[in-house]
Amino acid sequence: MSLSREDLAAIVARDIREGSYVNLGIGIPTLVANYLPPGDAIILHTENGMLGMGPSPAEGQEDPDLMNAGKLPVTARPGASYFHHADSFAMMRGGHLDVCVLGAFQVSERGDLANWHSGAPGAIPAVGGAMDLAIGAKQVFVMMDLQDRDGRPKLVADCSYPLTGVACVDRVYTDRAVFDITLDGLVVRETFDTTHDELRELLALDLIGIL
Amino acid sequence: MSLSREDLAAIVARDIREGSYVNLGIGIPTLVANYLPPGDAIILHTENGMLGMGPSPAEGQEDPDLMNAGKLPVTARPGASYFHHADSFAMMRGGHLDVCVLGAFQVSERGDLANWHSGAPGAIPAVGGAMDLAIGAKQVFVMMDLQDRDGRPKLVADCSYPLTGVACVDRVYTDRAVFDITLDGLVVRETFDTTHDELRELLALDLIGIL
Amino acid sequence: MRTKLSTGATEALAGIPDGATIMIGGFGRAGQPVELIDALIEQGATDLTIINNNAGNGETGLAALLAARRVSKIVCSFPRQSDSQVFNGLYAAGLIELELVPQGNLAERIRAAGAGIGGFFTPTGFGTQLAEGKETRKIDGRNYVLEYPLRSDFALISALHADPWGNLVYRETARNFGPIMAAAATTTIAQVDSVVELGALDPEFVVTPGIYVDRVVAVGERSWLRHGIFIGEQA
Amino acid sequence: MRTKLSTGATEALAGIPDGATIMIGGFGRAGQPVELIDALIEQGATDLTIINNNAGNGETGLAALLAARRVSKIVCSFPRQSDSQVFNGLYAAGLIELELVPQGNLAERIRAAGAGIGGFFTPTGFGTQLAEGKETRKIDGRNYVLEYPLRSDFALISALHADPWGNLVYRETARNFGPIMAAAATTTIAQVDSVVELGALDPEFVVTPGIYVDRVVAVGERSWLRHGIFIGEQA
Repeated sequence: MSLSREDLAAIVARDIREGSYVNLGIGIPTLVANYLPPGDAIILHTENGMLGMGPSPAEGQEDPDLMNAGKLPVTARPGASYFHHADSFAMMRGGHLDVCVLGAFQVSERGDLANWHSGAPGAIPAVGGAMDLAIGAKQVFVMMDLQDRDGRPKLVADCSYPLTGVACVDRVYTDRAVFDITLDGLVVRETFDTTHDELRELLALDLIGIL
Repeated sequence: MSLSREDLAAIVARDIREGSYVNLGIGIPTLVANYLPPGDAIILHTENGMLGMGPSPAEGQEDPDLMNAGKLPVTARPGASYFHHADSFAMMRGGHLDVCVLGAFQVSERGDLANWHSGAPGAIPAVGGAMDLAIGAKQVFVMMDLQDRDGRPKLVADCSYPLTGVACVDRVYTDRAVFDITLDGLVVRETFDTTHDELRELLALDLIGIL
Repeated sequence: MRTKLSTGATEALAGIPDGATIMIGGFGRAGQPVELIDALIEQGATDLTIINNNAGNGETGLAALLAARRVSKIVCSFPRQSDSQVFNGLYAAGLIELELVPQGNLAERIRAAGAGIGGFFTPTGFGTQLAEGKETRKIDGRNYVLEYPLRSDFALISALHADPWGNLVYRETARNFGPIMAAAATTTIAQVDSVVELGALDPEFVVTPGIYVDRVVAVGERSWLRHGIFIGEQA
Repeated sequence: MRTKLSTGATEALAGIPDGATIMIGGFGRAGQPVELIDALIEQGATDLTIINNNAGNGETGLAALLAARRVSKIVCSFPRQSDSQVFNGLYAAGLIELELVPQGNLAERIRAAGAGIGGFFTPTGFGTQLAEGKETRKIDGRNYVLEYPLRSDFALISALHADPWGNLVYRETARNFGPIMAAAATTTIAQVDSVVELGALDPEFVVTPGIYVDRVVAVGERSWLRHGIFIGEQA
């Protein structure tokens, strides 16, 4: 009834145009890399200072100086470039990346994003590049389950978790449907074995969409 | 009775410590290069994007891509580096250069500098890097005649020319004397065939100095 | 990657409209994209705002664009030079608007545009005519002026080599404004002496990552390198 | 040029007092100047403020400095990781102060310190907890937060090669914070795998000009390259 994360990653990958510069956030968004077209149609950015990131190295070929933002070993494609952290985040903040794909705790119907902090008392906060990714790319895609483990919707009227960025998300890919966040409201872009009525009931949000 | 520009340039060069990073402004300050110690004891910066600038090339060896801020052909020493304009001016503005030597129309007793604009009506203004040089280096030295062509002092209570920078000059080398601009006032550091009384009469400024 | 390589300067300049704001690289003649400027003159766009360190030298390149009366405003740090006669004449006749910016503020404003910075406090120019009317602030005992980013629709720059992704390396002090203008323009067009194969540029040594470059045109060894030497003039 | 080469890490660290603010390069372990940190532990300075992207990994390097109770405050973007047990314990016990900064603001604040910028408006963090109490402004329709430069007394960084003037080149993503920290510290100490002859580094490819580097110590091939692989953990 709902999409697997792998299938969802393939759908996100399908929506990224050839020639795009893309940052795939830590965690689930990393799966998207497996479904991008082969070759160099898409160029991957990693915020720790590289464009043209390639796939994981073969076992035993890991280079401790060559890692992604998740601190996992990666490789460099021909045509890659390295730069320092201020240049890398200038690239993000300056709106040069075409697409950034992020995970989320919650997204609000206005595109507010919460993905960095549970807000739990005693939790050690850690933000990393999340706030920069949220505000930087031309298009910010979120990949998440539509509901949390307790069945509560994660696409909400207002985020209850601490915000990562305000009105920054353009599109939300979930296991049940894909939503565009527009000035006119939440647009249902496509659904996966789920009706609009089911979505309306689940989310209790105004939805716009081709029926 | 007063010092030649060449002799003054030698005195400025004498006061620059080994290991210093130095920017020599356009015009008269360029003469200082001729009196710096041989070898690489002093490293020259040019604001159009280079550290480790060397002397002029031999005739016929000029390279149109390798020039100084005055757009004259130069050379690169071993150990040189190139960088873009934002990085070059960050280096200046960030206070990394030890010494900058500039020419001036006027310097005030508080260290205000006027060297970019005659203020004449109809004159086309052109500032270049003057304002960045004025505020950037750890020590800003000015080289100028103590009097203009009409005999008026150029070290003054208040500049009448448009300012390049406020309270930015540390030391003024002139053909008659060298002055330190300090929080306590104008200190006469050394004189050239000129007495303190003559300086006081000429400048009509309070002077502090070892008699 | 879709190719960024254009077959010629004319194709590379496609779509520049009247009224566009265009950054042009170069410090004097070094790094000036002469072949692109020549093509821009031929292309015919007018009422342009040009951002460059200078306002043209001699009668060629940027000076020729000015002489063709295509430029209504220039933003620069050092217009007046011994060979800036074209600009001088237009300015004296009230035929061109000038925004004079200290060179470091010009560079940092361009950098800020590419870096997504909304404004910054700079010590340069505080207390001078060029800060009149601008917001100032004392921070940690030092006086600063608030300056804003400087963006453009197009950037025309010159580099030594490009690869097919648009990665660029420069030559000596001809680097100057190229890297920051590439990042500050909506569309960046780079002329290069030659295009090398993908992978031929060491990723450690790429100066302008291809993400900042939209179109590349190889022009052969630049005319400055062929015809070369010029007379010095201050900054 | 007076030599910047130190005979060893201990000599290179001379003069670091109690209470100093120290930037330490590295993103996780890549670019972390492990030999300098080990020497700092031995040197004994305490009550330090450390600026780093993280708050130590495992039990070595920065984590060992924390474990030795030499650090009273850390400024970083991502303290909590699967192997940040040393920091976690100190933080839970109230034994270390934390200033959390979004990674891009951290980088830009460090860059601003080196570049003489008094403050800048950044969109990152607007409307979040990490901007609470900070000045904000809407510029051209976008919301920004005012952030200030982040300076330090010392920077300890790691690079691949240095020449005797202190020019540095880095290796791959180990470049990360090295270049901007070098410019933001009063005294910058770089460990390198090896020192090359003056002139051996191509001036086109120098990443950190020697003006930003005060002391250089060759440590041989870094232990990360010798002992290598580590487990990934997010940013």
